[in-house]
Amino acid sequence: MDLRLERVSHCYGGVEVLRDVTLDIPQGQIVCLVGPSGCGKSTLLRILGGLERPEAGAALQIGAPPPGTLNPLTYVFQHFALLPWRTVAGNVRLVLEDHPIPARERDAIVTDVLARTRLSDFARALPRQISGGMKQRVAIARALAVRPAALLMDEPLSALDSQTRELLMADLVDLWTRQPFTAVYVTHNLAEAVRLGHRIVVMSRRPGRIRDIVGIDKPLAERRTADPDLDGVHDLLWTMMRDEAAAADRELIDA
Amino acid sequence: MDLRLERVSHCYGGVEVLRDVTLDIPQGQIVCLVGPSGCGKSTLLRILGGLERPEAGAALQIGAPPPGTLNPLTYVFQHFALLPWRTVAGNVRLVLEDHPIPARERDAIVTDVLARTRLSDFARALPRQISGGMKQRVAIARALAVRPAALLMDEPLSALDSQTRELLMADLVDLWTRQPFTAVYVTHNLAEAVRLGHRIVVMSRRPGRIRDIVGIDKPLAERRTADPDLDGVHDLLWTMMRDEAAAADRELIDA
Amino acid sequence: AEAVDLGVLRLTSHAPSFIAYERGYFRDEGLDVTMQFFEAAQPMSVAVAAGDVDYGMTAITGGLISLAEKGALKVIGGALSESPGVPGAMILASNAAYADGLTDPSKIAGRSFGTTTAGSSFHYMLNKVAEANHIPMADIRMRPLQKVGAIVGALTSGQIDGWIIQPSIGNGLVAEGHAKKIGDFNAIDPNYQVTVVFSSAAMAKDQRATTEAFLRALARGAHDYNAAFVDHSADAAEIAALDGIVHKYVQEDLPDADFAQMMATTSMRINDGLALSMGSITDQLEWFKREGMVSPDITSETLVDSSFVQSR
Amino acid sequence: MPDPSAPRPGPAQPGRPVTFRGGGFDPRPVRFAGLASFAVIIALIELGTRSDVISSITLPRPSAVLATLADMARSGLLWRHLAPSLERLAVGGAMGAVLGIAAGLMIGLFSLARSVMVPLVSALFPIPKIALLPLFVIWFGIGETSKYALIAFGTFTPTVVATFGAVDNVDRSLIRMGQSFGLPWLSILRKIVLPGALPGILSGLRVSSAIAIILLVAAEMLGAEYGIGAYILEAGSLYNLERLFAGVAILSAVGLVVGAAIGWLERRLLGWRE
Amino acid sequence: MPDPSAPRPGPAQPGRPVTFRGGGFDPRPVRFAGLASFAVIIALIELGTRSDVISSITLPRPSAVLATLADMARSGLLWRHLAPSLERLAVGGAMGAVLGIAAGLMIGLFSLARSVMVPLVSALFPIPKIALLPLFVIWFGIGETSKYALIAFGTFTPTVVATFGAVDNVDRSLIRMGQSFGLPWLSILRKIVLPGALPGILSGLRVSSAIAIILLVAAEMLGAEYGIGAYILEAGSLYNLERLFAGVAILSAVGLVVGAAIGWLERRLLGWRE
Ligand SMILES: Nc1ncnc2c1ncn2[C@@H]1O[C@H](COP(=O)(O)OP(=O)(O)OP(=O)(O)O)[C@@H](O)[C@H]1O
Ligand SMILES: Nc1ncnc2c1ncn2[C@@H]1O[C@H](COP(=O)(O)OP(=O)(O)OP(=O)(O)O)[C@@H](O)[C@H]1O
Ligand SMILES: [Mg+2]
Ligand SMILES: [Mg+2]
Repeated sequence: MDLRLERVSHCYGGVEVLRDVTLDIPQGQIVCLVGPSGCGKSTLLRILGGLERPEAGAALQIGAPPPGTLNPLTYVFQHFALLPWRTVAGNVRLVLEDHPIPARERDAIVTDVLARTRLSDFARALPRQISGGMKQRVAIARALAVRPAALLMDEPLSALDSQTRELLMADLVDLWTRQPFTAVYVTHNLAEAVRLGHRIVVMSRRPGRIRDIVGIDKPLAERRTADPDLDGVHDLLWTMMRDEAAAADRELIDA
Repeated sequence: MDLRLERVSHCYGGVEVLRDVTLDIPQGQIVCLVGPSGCGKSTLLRILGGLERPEAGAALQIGAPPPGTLNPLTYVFQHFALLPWRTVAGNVRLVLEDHPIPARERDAIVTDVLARTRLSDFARALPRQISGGMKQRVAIARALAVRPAALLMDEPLSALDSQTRELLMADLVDLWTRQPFTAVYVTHNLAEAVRLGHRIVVMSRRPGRIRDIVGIDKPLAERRTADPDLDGVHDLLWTMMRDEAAAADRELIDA
Repeated sequence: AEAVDLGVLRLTSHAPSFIAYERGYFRDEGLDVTMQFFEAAQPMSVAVAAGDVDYGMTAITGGLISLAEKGALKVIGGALSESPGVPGAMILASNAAYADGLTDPSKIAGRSFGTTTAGSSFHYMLNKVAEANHIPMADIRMRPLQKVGAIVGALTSGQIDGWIIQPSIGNGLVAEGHAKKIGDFNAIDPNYQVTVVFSSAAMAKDQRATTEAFLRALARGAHDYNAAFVDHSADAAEIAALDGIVHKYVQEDLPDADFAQMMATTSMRINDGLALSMGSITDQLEWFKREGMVSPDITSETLVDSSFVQSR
Repeated sequence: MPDPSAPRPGPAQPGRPVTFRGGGFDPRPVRFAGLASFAVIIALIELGTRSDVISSITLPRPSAVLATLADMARSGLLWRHLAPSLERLAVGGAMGAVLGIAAGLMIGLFSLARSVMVPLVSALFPIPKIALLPLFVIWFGIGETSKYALIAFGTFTPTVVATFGAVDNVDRSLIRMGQSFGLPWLSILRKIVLPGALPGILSGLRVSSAIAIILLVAAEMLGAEYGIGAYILEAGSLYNLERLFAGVAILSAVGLVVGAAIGWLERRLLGWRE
Repeated sequence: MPDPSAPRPGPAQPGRPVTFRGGGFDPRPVRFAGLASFAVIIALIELGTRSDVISSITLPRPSAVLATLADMARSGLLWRHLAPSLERLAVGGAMGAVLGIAAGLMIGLFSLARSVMVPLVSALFPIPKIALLPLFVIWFGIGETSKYALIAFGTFTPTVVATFGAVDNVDRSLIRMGQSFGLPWLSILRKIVLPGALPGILSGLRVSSAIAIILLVAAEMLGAEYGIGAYILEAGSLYNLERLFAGVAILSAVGLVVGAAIGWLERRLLGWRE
């Protein structure tokens, strides 16, 4: 199943946030979305997942989701969105409970995704007992549990400290390498984009439009920190964005 | 004025947090402190600034602070610690009001530090109106206003998105280049440490001890993102810390 | 037997109800009476109006008249009444006010008097005293204190200057030196109808036989009461027996002897046959109307159904 | 495994729009619906009482209540009752608020005050103030003092609780910041703790003022000749429902006005909030 | 400008320790200080009343209050008064809480309910319940119903306010998460909104239960023979301070017990909180 944004525009109470965005997200690719603060990245992702209705244009699903998919378009949120009153396993189970799956199979899915995210030992822990990195792994496990056709990730690592971020990036690369998934990955962090993106979409300031799309050919598993090619892409992106980021930084909020 | 930590140990309610830490912070140097979550970096910084009394050992000031210093040991906090009910200028003025300085001179100091941090246009804005990056610039301006002998910075950039972080790092390098200051800079971000530190102190897991100290000779102003030397140091640090960071990540909190 | 609810207060003025109940006078009339105890008069009249209680006995208050005007209840008999030669309401002055010259009802101008609420019997009596001494009410400060207990406190501590109160309470205050008696209300209005018997309007209209039976039984209780405590014509055993009955319900914690003494010296008369002093009732009604506390349209026919008992 | 990094040719087959599943869980008051529902309720009562579906001892006619209010306003009686009540609310409420804020600050700042006063306040909280009326008469007489004292006592405890909660909630990192810059204790109190606690204190005052209004009736049980509470009590004892509801409506209005005043204060003083 | 990156030789001159400037602004209750201060206050009153420094009409002797309580317990009078009061609190409080939570949920979920009910509730809030006593007799009679109704009415409004505040405060991102996984509306309500609102609802119940206890006295003005409120009222009208204070102490104790029960519930149900 591919995804397509077709001439999407959106306003919030008179403020134009997105203008005429068209983008294809082919199956099996990780598309990274970068752009200055407030340019509408999160809005675009919400439109893509059906949490927001665009004012003009449309988000389209092309082709049928793979069989067995319980929730084709599945989010991973910046602040994890775990229910604090449920255990790790309970949080994963939450998204399966409303599907007509036999209890045995449900438990099997939970066990499987916890194993894949190396959380088996934490199944009975409460969110407050685990570190931020672990929480985001739970959110990823939960997303995997519904066998998504595409993952929509809104700055999934930005609430974590940078060492944990490194660890989780490695985990994501690992997951993708074992079984490629489609993803739209919003981030401010160009290093993350360069590390995880097959294509990097650079957006302009508000109203957000697509400025440029940069493709990276090197396979994910082979990307390293001090890779001169990747550093080159990183610098290219930073040059593109620097002025806009600085301008966004100096913007007064509802002055 | 130099600083020295002499055989500092500390516990919180039976949990040993720091064990026998000895460290010299010579004047004019930026010392970066890195280490896994919960290893006691913030505690060490609080001890150094007199906000916490160590159980054993001592934090020492060696030599007199430079004349004109209003607050020798001055913090910059992770979450900015701005008073939301005061304007940008008011937040800076706050730390001068209790010193016997004539009003004219006080205003001059405020104007000067706001100019140095490129905040002059925002003097009358409230914290809620400005971006995170701007807020941290205000905190830096406030710190500069009391002419510190040493800056104690606890993850000053970690609450910012990574583009803003890049911008602020450049600002800090700029400030230091124009007038070198002493600083202890706690961070999780090895890229930051490599970019800003004259020396990088690597701490072990809790109870925190000094594992290693890495010096970087290259002048701050000459450091770039894709510098192979710096990338080498970064990788070295990451190899040192990777396992401990992963172990800290997988720790259950009061399980 | 027919079930009937009777509202009562734990006061000696309700002794006829207790006597009729304990001695089976109600049962003799074929009534199965349940007594409902109230804390104050006002809720009792409201409860009768609401149909929760069938009969009640309180002073004529503004509230009673308003409920009668709304067609919710009717006065059907008289009860406690002033009567010459028998203990009656007394005009009290606080010790401080007495020392300051309030020694006679004619000197009440500029003084403050306690009352429970506006439109209560205390309010009415105060007005009568003022009228008799040609003092405008505007010259007297009336302090509504809601509760008899609060008035007692205010009087004994000298925060109000005076009070007009039934002897069952007043005597004690004077005896213990908490206040001075400066006059008898008797002298001003010897026919004052203090309390009345009332029922819901529906009861009076549609259950005439029951109501008549109820009044007959209660009148028997009143007769026993008058003989024992007001006229002192009953023998000692009878008096002791009645003391016992009433004491079961009123001031249980007072020693028996003290209680008997109080009953013997402070009991006011209850009209024979529960007769109505229509003159006094009309007078009271007119006063309430003048004061604007009740609707000016209400007549004594709306308030009273005088077909059950004799009028005096 | 091929790395599909290059954009594939745009698919020609038309897509199905993504189904919308967001929205909701965001109830917003419909404008004027509140007023409209008030109007409907009042109209229904008016109809009910006129047609005798609702008996006249159950509820008064709204129009008669309105007429009573108009009468009161015309005859000056409204002001004669309102003025002393407002004075009692102002004086008693101010006393309770000032003492409560002072005590709350002490509890929020000093361990000793906290240890001693918190248990006292929690023991005082569930004491029904009307039960103490006879005592108040002895302690403070039946003059204005006892009315002030009752209202002050009733507003004191909630103000204390709100104030020390507000002080406890002041961001500790701001206080540490003040200390790290060497600000004197009093400056930290004045410039950090007090402004930081202000939102909590003001929202505590909202509750306290509602309680003060509720207690007005109890206070005016104590020998008040004039006052909205006294007026209501008199109406109750005369079973005059028109006046009773008129008085209650006045108290409701006073509550709305006081609430609006605190709202105005909040907007003025707390403009810095996000 | 030299780059001083290499550690200089350790300075030989001895340093001055950094001055401590942290700490404070963290009042912690001293253990048993609360109990101790209670004991001191009671002892002072005892001494004062024994030595006639405090007149016997101002305060009763604590020992006499204790004796009264012991008497009540021994004679069974305590239970005879307590049982009906507890029943009234339980039934009335439960009615108010259930209706209040239901109404609060409606307000928190539906725009229409919010528009109609919020203004109504804020108009009802400052109405003094004692002013309505005569009406309650008409509406609900003089039996237990009117007592239940009064307590239910008094607890209803604060429960509504607390509940819809709690629903409003449920983390919207959790709800969006539920929607993004296609959870049905009812599942979101049951599994996300209700547990998320539970802490707020429980702390609202804390306030409501205190109000219920306060209203007990007013409720038992409505022709109750037995009940702690009736006992207090009778003591007040007889100006029997020992009994008055004994009754007030019992209410205080009931308040503490109910508060402790809610605390226990919170620890059981909200163990997931940080
Ligand atoms: N629900 C909303 N109502 C009104 N305005 C909104 C809403 N959501 C977002 N906005 C505004 O729309 C603009 C774009 O917001 P959005 O969150 O999509 O940006 P973003 O690119 O994700 O920013 P960031 O990098 O800071 O996350 C911003 O100006 C924001 O203030
Ligand atoms: N005030 C305190 N009371 C009790 N324990 C504390 C306190 N402050 C910190 N700790 C504990 O001491 C340990 C060290 O804390 P500290 O904040 O110094 O670590 P850190 O290295 O700064 O961690 P991080 O990288 O997460 O900021 C942690 O286990 C923490 O839980
Ligand atoms: Mg965003
Ligand atoms: Mg830290």
